[in-house]
Amino acid sequence: MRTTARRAVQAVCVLTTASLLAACGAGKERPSEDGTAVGVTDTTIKVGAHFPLTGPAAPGYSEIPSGHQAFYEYVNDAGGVHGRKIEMVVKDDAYNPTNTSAVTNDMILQDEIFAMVAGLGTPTHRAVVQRLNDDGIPDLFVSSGSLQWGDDPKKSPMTFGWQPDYEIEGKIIGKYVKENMPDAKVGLFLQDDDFGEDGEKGARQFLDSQIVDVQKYTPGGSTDFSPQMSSFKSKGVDLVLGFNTPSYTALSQIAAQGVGFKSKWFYSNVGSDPALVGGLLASMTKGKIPAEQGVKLMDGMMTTEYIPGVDAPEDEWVKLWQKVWDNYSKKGDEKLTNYRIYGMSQAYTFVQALQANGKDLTRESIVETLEKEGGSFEGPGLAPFRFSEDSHMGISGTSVVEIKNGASEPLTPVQVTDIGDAPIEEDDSAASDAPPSSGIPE
Amino acid sequence: MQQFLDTTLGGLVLGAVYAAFALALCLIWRSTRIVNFAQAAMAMVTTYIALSLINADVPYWVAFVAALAAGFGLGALIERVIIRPVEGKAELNAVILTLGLFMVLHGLTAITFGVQHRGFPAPVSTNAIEVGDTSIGITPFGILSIVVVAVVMAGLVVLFRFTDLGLRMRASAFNGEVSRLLGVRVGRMLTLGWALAAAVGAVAGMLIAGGDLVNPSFMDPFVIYGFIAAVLGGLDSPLGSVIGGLILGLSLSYVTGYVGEHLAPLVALGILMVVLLVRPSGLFAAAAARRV
Amino acid sequence: MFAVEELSAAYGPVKALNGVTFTAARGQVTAVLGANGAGKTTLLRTVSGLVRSTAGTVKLNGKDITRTATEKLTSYGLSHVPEGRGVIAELTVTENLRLGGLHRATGSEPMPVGRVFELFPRLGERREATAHMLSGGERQMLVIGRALMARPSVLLLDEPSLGLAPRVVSQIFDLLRGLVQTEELTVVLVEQNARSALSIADHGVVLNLGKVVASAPAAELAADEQLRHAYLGF
Amino acid sequence: MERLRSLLRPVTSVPLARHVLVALIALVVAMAVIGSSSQYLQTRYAEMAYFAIAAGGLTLLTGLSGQLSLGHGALMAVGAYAATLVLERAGGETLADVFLALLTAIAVCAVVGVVVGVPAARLHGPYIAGATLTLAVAVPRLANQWEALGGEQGLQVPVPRASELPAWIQDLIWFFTAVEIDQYSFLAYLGWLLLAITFVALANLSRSRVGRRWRAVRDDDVSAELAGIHLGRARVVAFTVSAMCAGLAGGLMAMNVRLTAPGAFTITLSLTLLAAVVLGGLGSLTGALIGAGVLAFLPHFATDLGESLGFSATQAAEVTPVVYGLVLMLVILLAPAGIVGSLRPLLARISSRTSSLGATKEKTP
Repeated sequence: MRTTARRAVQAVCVLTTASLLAACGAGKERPSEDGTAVGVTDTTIKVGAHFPLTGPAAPGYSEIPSGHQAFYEYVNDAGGVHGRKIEMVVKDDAYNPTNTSAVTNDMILQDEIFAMVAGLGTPTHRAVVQRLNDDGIPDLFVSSGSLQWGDDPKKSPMTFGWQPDYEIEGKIIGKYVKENMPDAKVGLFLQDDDFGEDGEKGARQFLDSQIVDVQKYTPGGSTDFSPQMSSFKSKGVDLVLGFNTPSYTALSQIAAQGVGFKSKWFYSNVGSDPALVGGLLASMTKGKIPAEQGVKLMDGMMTTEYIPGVDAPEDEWVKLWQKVWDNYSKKGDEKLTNYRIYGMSQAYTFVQALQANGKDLTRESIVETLEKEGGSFEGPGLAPFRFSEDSHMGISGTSVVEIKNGASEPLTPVQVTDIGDAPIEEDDSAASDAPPSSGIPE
Repeated sequence: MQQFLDTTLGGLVLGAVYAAFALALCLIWRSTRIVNFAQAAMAMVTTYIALSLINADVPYWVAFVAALAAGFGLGALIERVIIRPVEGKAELNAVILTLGLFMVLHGLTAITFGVQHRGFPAPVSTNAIEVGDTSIGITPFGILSIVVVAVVMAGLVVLFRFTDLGLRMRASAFNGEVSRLLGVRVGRMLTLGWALAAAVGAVAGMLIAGGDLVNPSFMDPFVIYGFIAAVLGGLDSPLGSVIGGLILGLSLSYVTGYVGEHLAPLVALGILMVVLLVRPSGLFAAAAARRV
Repeated sequence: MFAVEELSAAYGPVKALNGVTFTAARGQVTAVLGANGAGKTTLLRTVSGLVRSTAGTVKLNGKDITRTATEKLTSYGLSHVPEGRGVIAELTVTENLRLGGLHRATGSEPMPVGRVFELFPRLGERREATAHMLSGGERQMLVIGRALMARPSVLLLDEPSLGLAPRVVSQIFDLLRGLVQTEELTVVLVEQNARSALSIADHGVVLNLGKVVASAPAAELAADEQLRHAYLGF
Repeated sequence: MERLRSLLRPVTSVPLARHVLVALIALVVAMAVIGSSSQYLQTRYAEMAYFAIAAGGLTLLTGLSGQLSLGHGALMAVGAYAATLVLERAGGETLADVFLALLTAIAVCAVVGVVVGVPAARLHGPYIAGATLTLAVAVPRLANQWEALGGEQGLQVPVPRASELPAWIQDLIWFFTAVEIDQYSFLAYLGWLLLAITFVALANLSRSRVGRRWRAVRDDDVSAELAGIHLGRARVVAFTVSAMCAGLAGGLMAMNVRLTAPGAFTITLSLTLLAAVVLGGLGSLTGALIGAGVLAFLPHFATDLGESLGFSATQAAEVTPVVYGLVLMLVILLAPAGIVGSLRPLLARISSRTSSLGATKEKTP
């Protein structure tokens, strides 16, 4: 009996202690119920997102939330949206889908967010889409170009894309290559998940016969891509299309040089930021080259562009971002980068949606607003959103550019299309949208 | 054919680095009969120290020497403070202790230096060498890596075979009590063994980091690959460690190049199990069979 | 001269040495005898600091060396030769000998390895062999030779006859006797094989249960039949 | 009190009955705590339950049979994938699907446990550590080999819907807790129920002849062998039982995380499991439970602590592994018996003092 009692007492003690400890850890009050939905009060809106603040995808991408936060501060200081200030919770998932699932759980149950805004990554966000939709939580402007965010609104009614999806990017790149480099032997360098798969799908619409080799990598796996580059080299590849994240652009370049593989390179927009990749390259090569010189290592690479970036300081949008960044960047964050611009551009769209929604904000209403009005939002995007009841796909087009001295020089005008066999058409109409003078969407 | 050659050369460079790492494990095993599962984390710390210096515009080779010195000091410190109490105790204790050390060093580095991926420069070019107009799949940095490992290996051979200090260290490792009776300061020798091993590990870290991105996890694969290379050669034999490293490097390079990178750890596991179950004393150990 | 006074040591609660006192004169062999477990090996280990003494003193040429760190003793001229298995099996014969010469008595001349090979020609023949390949007798020669490399004035020998054939034992004892004379050594010889030990010893000390029960010239002990039967087993 | 004791004697004198009694009491308390917790805490309790099951298996292996496994993360992966594949095909929304999935996970892991356990039984110390560590790295990468396993981005796990549960369960839970069951509380209840069953089974096993054999092997394998214990067999059985626990834990983890991907089964997972059992005390099931509680709740405290020390969020997240590592080192250096082992003499003293009035047994020296 003594052992029995003692063991029972032990077990009970453990449990009680655990629950007590847990109770003090999670002892946050539920938000007041004044608002119309979870995460919304009369004066606040709480949103959240998962980003890779650490891990292999962190270079570049970890800067995106600071863009969001700067723009929300800017809006909040101007009185917020319908009297509500926007608060953003940012959680690190290290680009590991399992972590994404865990931190999303925390954001839903512990932080009680109203909506997920700009959660980043194809493999990562894929892990939580079902969950967010099951629980009826708006999942807006996913920071990824995978098709699954918007191609089936019936399956994922709460989820909306934002940037051009990888399929249309692949299509536009494919068409450009087919028309301008018809003899190129193309190698695909793909992230081994839906990201790479969607890009490949688009590119193959035009380049199926030109693709001679496909090599993949696992984010978080080996960082030595010599074997992949050797394979390209032995297959005689002279143009590589990369659907990969920025650090892998740098690593593939280093590996190519290491095995003496020479080629033209065409990286998807998400992996091509010259400042970031140039900086990484500079730090990895012989001796220490200043980052500015590292940017030169990117010269001649091709990529796509769908929002104006830091290389166009005279653009009205970039001027706005610069102004916001100058006033609202946190200490320690240095200069404005393309990733911060990306974040601010997304934040702009979110504020636009909140404005259009009006004062009565619910999880259903924001979705309805986007479906009804999102297609006509004017913003920094060079092409319009495709939001409607039948599609939750984001920006509908991009231009093809070549990188020179860290800046992009357009090779084509903005080309607009949609997934599937929709035709590719030139359409510059959205490229001339200008921000309102207040900088805050009306 | 070209690809085979490139893969082979890549495997040799990789193998040289595994060899250096296995050598470090072997040194510690010889002196204290402990497998140091924290070796990779220790090398990672010293590499970060070097990176901080390089980013402060210290010349590469000065930073290289600093990493070595830091490794030496770290190894000595760890042996004195943490390992000494478990020397000669149940072997499970030392295993758990070094695993704990691995986690602590990992986390502390992440807190101190941040978890971002950062570029690490190489002292010489990382571009393939060109002969005529074909390029071969080896870079000056790769050649340097092989040379450095060979020099370290030769240095250790000279130390152990031909110097009194080396003789003292070997004697302490093999029979502490008798060595003490002969006047050898055994404790100091064991500390020196760890220090040397950590310095060799630091060299390996520098070679792995060069021309690559580093983050606090960049050495993690070496926890297992270094161990496998060392076991392959028989944990006791420095020469065996080097050959074990080369074999493992080549095998993994072929697997990655022709089958898929994701299978590399599985193949490594297969190699390890075959060696442990079929030839437990390693492929090259002359010593009598040992218990695994 | 080497002297032990009232030396005591214990393993936990078990007293292994209980106030042992004796002296070993220069140029003589002093045999320490007794049955298994009498405390002979403990005596040597306590002198060397491998076992911590609880009381008493050890003096070497008048200098108190009680509780000196084991590593320092060779520099004072005291060499402890462990049992024959005390070769470092992984090192070669030459390496074992070199190791012995690294930490010599302070102020002494280094001894060339060749000198040991002169004393033990058998070792010279096997100089490059790894020690674990040696026979028992060769190992015993090696540990004695290795101890001599340190130029000791006092040599503590632990059971040199253990596990050796009688012929080899007498060979080694003869050598030892010769060394005492040529090198002016003080030898403390711990032996279970009392008959052989007394045959070369000048003086004998008999231990039982950690205490000295007799201390007398070797010839006297060998003649004391009662003592022999009670403690020495012959 | 005396009457109660005599009333209970038939129960308490049989180990199995005693274990069941303890488990029932603990389970009732657990249910009450879970029922009155927020959804967020319920997910933490569910996490604690599956960590405890895995740690229980590991502590049995390491503490009782003296074998170390750093590969339990890999075994959890096997269990998680097995359960996920079953749930995917079965629909995964009913209770029957859930149990089918978990049983499959256990069965598959039993097979894997034998396959791994046979060679592992021949290794010791650093060798088994290195080999199982390699296993922990290698196995999750298999997901990249077969498309059915979903590659790096993993497989989504269908989660049982609370509304699909049999009505009697819904009523039972409502009756006890006055709260409607939802999927969060369901997973927490399920986890604790299975935890209780697992621990009763493990406690019984360790008290049985099998358990005594394991201890004999751990303490002195040579004399155990001389005493006629088949060394290899005893070790393989221990490894298999332990693997089955890991499989069950993996299956539960899949349902809780709702995603099964290789990124979940890192070296760190295996090492934190080790930290849990070392912290609690090798061989102690209570210790495993405490260790699992630490695993489930510490990260949040440690992160908060780190942030209050002025670290950034990403730095603060690293405080947890530092704590685990320190725990491993300090326990080995200062208190090799772990928490429970170190407190045991203290507990024994207290209980012998309090019960000395009525106790008839002599005190143990």
